[in-house]
Amino acid sequence: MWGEIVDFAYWVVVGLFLIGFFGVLTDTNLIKIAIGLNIMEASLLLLLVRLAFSPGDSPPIVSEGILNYADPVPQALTLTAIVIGASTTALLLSFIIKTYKYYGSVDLKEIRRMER
Amino acid sequence: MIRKSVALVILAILGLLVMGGLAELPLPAERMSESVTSRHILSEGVSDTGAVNLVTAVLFDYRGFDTLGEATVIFAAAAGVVLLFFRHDLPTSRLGLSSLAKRSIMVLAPFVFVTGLYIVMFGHVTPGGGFQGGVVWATLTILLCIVYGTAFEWRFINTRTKTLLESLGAIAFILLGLVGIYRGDFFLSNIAAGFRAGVPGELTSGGAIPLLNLAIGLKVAAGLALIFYNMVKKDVG
Amino acid sequence: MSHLPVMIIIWPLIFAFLTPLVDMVSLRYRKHVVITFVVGQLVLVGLLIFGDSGGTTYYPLGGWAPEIGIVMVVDGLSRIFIMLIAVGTSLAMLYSLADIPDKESKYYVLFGILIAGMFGLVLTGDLFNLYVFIELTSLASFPLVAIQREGPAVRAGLRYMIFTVLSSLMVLLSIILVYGALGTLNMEEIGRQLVSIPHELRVLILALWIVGLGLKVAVIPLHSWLPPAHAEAKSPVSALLSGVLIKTGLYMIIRLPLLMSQGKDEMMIQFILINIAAVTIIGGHLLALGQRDVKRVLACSSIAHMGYIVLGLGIGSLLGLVGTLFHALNHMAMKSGAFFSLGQMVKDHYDFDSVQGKGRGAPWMAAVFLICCISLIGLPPLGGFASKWILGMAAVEAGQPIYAGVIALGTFLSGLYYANIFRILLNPDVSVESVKTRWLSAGVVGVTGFLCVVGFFAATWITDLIKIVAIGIL
Amino acid sequence: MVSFSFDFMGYPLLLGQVDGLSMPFVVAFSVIIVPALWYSFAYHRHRNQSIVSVLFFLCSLGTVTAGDLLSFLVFWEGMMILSAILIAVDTGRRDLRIGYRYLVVHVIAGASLFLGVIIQVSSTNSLDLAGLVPAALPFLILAGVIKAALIPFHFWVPDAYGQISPGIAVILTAFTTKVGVYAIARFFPSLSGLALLGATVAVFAVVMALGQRHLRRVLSYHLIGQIGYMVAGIGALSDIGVAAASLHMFSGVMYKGLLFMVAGSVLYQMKTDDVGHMGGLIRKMPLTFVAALVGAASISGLPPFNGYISKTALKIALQGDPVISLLLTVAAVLTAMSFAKLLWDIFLREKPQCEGGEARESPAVLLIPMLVLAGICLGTGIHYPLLTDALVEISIPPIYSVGSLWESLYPVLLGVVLVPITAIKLRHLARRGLHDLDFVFPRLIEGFTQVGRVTRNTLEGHLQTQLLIVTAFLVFLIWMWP
Amino acid sequence: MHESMLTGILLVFLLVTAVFAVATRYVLHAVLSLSIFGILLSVLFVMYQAPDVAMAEAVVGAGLMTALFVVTISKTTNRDDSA
Repeated sequence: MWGEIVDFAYWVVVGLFLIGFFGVLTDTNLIKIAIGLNIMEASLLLLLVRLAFSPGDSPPIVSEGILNYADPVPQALTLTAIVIGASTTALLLSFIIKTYKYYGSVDLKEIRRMER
Repeated sequence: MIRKSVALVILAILGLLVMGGLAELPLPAERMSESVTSRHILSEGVSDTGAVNLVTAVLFDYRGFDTLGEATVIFAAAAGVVLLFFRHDLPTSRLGLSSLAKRSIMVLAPFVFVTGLYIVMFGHVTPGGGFQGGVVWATLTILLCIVYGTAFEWRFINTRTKTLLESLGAIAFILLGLVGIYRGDFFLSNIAAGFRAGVPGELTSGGAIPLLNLAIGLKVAAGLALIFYNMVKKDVG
Repeated sequence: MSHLPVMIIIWPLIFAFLTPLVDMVSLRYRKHVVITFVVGQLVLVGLLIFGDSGGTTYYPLGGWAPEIGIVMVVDGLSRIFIMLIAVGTSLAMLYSLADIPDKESKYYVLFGILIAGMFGLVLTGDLFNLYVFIELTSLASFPLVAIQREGPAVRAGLRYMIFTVLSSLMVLLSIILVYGALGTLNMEEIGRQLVSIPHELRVLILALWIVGLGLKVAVIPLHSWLPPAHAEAKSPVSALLSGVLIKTGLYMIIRLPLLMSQGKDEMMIQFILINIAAVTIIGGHLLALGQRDVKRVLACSSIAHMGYIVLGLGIGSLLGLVGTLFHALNHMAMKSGAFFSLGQMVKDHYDFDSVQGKGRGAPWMAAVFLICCISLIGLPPLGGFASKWILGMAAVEAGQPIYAGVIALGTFLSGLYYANIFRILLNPDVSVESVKTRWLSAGVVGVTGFLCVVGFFAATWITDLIKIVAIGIL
Repeated sequence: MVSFSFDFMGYPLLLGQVDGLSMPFVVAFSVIIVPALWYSFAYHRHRNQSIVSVLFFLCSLGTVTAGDLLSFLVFWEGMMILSAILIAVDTGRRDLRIGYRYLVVHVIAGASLFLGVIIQVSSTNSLDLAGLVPAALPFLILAGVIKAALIPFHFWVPDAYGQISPGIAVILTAFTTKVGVYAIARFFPSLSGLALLGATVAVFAVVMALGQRHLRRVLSYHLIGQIGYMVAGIGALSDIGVAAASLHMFSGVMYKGLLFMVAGSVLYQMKTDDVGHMGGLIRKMPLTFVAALVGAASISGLPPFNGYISKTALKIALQGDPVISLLLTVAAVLTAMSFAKLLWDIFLREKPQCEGGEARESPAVLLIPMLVLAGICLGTGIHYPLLTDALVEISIPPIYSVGSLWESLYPVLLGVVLVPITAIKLRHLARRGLHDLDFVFPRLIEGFTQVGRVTRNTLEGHLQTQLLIVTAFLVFLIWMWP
Repeated sequence: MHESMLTGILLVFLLVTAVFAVATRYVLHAVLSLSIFGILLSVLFVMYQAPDVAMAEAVVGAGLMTALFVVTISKTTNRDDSA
């Protein structure tokens, strides 16, 4: 099943994904949840860029005398993913500010108690 | 406490399973060799679109529809934030930082603006493009907000101009796309729709890509500035 | 070469981008802009569906070949969903003209972007473009849920957002893995080559698709964001979310896991879907039975009805798919009708105590609400029965009568809580002053009631249409 | 009967198919609707209510004349919705809980019929009514038993008909349970033990009737008793069993309608339903007393009335098994006893302090339908070939022979004689009142709502617990993938 | 060989900052750690020959996100404890 593990980077991608996920699952502070989600997105970006790169490539700017380039398509996808991640986080943070305005706290436990 | 340990166990298993899947991915070089898309773009990218920077070529020509969708994502996020903080504009009258900071920022601001312009306009030649340049402009407005206080920023670029810029940028993008249809080709066609490819490496090369870059740059800058301004302003509602 | 597929997506975008500019001029033009937009949208969709012959048409964006650029695919399945989205969103848009104050200009911007996103979802033939449109629809729907800007609405929006961002992450991971393995993003190409991916990776991708898209369809283990989100939102938004947005999740479940997997994988997916559906039907109805708030009851009944719809997929036969698509259409009409008429009867608080007797305030609205609820329970003279009949038949013909039993149990349970709602709405002891409804919203409510009735009497014609499409897909 | 077919998703629907079995039902429904509608409109003066009643009548006609399973199901559930609306919009009474419980019971019947029809249609791939697949039978039986209010599922009749206003009771009693009998006769007449079940229902219902204080609850239990007779008839092994049962159905519809109208007029005058507070009404309401007398006589099977005709036909059909006929005679005795007591308490007994003082004869507009129905009972009794030949074509020996006359007279005499003997016991029993298992059904609904509340607490937990469930589900999915 | 060693070190630092961002109790420290994370990620993208993405990540990840997070923190702490 494990074949040859291509590179340490894949381990880091999975590690970051788990760390972010752990933050989202266990932290009761909403901002920490936003940070967790951000870390998970970053891990996916890293995976995408890592898939585009193979050792000895050069950046996908066409110039004479260079034969193998990094794959431009995943890098374009990463750009789009970065911007989508940014806007999602911006909206999430404004939701958090709004929740604080109505519930006076950013902690999920207190919000639940407030709601009861 | 139990939730932490349960989460740890489940995430560990998830990590193992995902790692198992990742391990079966082919090597990037091997995948690139037999993938039709990247082989075509790498070989005929420059001749097709006239842009040297292949990432921007992919972003604004081969997969231009993605970029339109994604620009709308920023538009939606900005609209969402404005909707959430929907109170009449009330800029906080914070005085901003010390006069030293204000003086230095006044010197620095034009250079930041020009850098942003450079990134936007030369997107198809050097690394960069509409998004990165737009975000640089947005950070410029954020800088002004922090240093001079939101009151100054409100007078300098008030929200009406920001909304105007944002909408105009978006509509410009769509109009450039419709030119493709008008010229008988498909939506968002570039060279095939009669835009001049020009000499690769020059500023004027790349057909509609620089124009698209500019439209996206304006849009992203206005959108993110709007988001930041609405999040910062004192929420009366 | 008709540019219809692109124009259908661009038209709502133009509306969304122009609305802020029009509002800068003055708010009086809101009604005219919205009505021209809705008319334009219906014309475009009509042209696309009834214009050319059946078959699949491709629209390469930017003129690039399918495996290089992005291509749009219009086949039978997307035609049905385009019709569903067009009707659902037009009704919701017209209804919100009367329900949402005109100064909320960003509401209409987000509404337009949501419509564009849904059309894009259904039309695109490219995997990453599908992800961008998923992101677009989600981002546009979060603030719409929290438009009331009170505590519970914002909290519901936040909960909805965290769940959906998680689902988008899963979908994005699966797309990256697909590109990493196959090197292409064109969905038809992926459909052909998915089998060639090694077992462990393919299982991961399919599982991520099922859970990621399952979160959008709100089947039982992945449902808990739906009741607060659809209950706290205003009536047009909850009608739009319950009636239309969940169905786009269904479209993606058909398009991605189901159509792209073959042999053992497809059997496994159908096994998973049919069992999730059974749990969702019973769980959804029981959830609705335990609620103390009318809109939450309707939201939980949406979960149960998504169970019925996914059940048809799980059965996997031709009749099952016909039942799924027909029930999706029916549910859109019934649920939007229920939310619209409820919105006219009760204006603000929807919990059981403050809703006592409100039904007698607007008798005509109560009548349409009755029609929609009877159709939702699945009683004969209305559309809900027709699609449940097909699903039951499909379940028994596929050799699993137990799932027909689940449908019958569902009918009984939903009878329980809808009868309870009527007992509360028509409570004779509470004196209620009659509520005046504007002609536009009354018209919209009337149309939804009519759609419920048409669902039954025109059932033969509709199912033949769907059967042609379903044969094309399987 | 108009008969046209309408194609629904590939299956031809045949409406208006009248055959031997459904002819008596159609005739009975068409005859009873005129006086019932007249009485209901006169009683309530509520235009919408009458419109819904007409629709309800048409739906029940559609059910009885449905040529195939699907239209049968469509009209069956259409009847259910309309009757629920009828109860909900019932102006006479303020409480919707009755309508809620009524609807829930019938939704169970509807759902099980839906399941039975689906299994039947998908296995035989055709919609015709004959040739039932054993797999579909239990669900059809459940639907028929609930609708016809046989033993375990009879509690909704006293609960609903005992409390809704008479105007609506007259309409509902005439059609709902009779459609149940039609379903039993159509789908599973040859079910073993049906006759025994019918007989026990007849006896059980009449015993319960004796223990009730409220007039309408007594009549509801008698309604169940009569259904028991019909089911016993259907279950009888002889060929004329079903014909005798439909004969009894026809006469039952007539005199049950009459008795409910009498109860309605008494309630209209006395404003109360409690038999204990009535007495001496014979002087105030002579014509109503005459109608009551005709009704009571018909139901106990006294000679000149149609009850006697159908009861004798049933006796002939049930000659085969002595146990059933014995049970039916016991039931006849008890019925006679119960009605004798009723007539005595309400009309003949002198009760000085009862507040019957200002009761006047019921208005003419209410009396006319009562007297019409009394006339029908008498007419069909005397001119019985009208019934036995035109309706159901069964040849039976001369009805008015001495043997059969005595056969039906002695239980009535026995019943009447028993009333004074057990008067004290009866009064004590009436005061305490026999409680049926009415409490079962509200508890059932409460149980379901409780389960709903428990599901809600478990499935709508804390945000992060739900997120954990989602991740666990993903891990489970990947792990158990073959 | 040296740059694969460098990417290795960067990856390790990436993990460290991520763990610190999630583990720490103080939100402000977590946000700062997040912005370091963003910069490290941007440098890593440069190492992986993706300059466009590196620039975008630098500006958005390190610049904009940090600004937004700090604004959120300032607006969600009641005025009495901060200056």
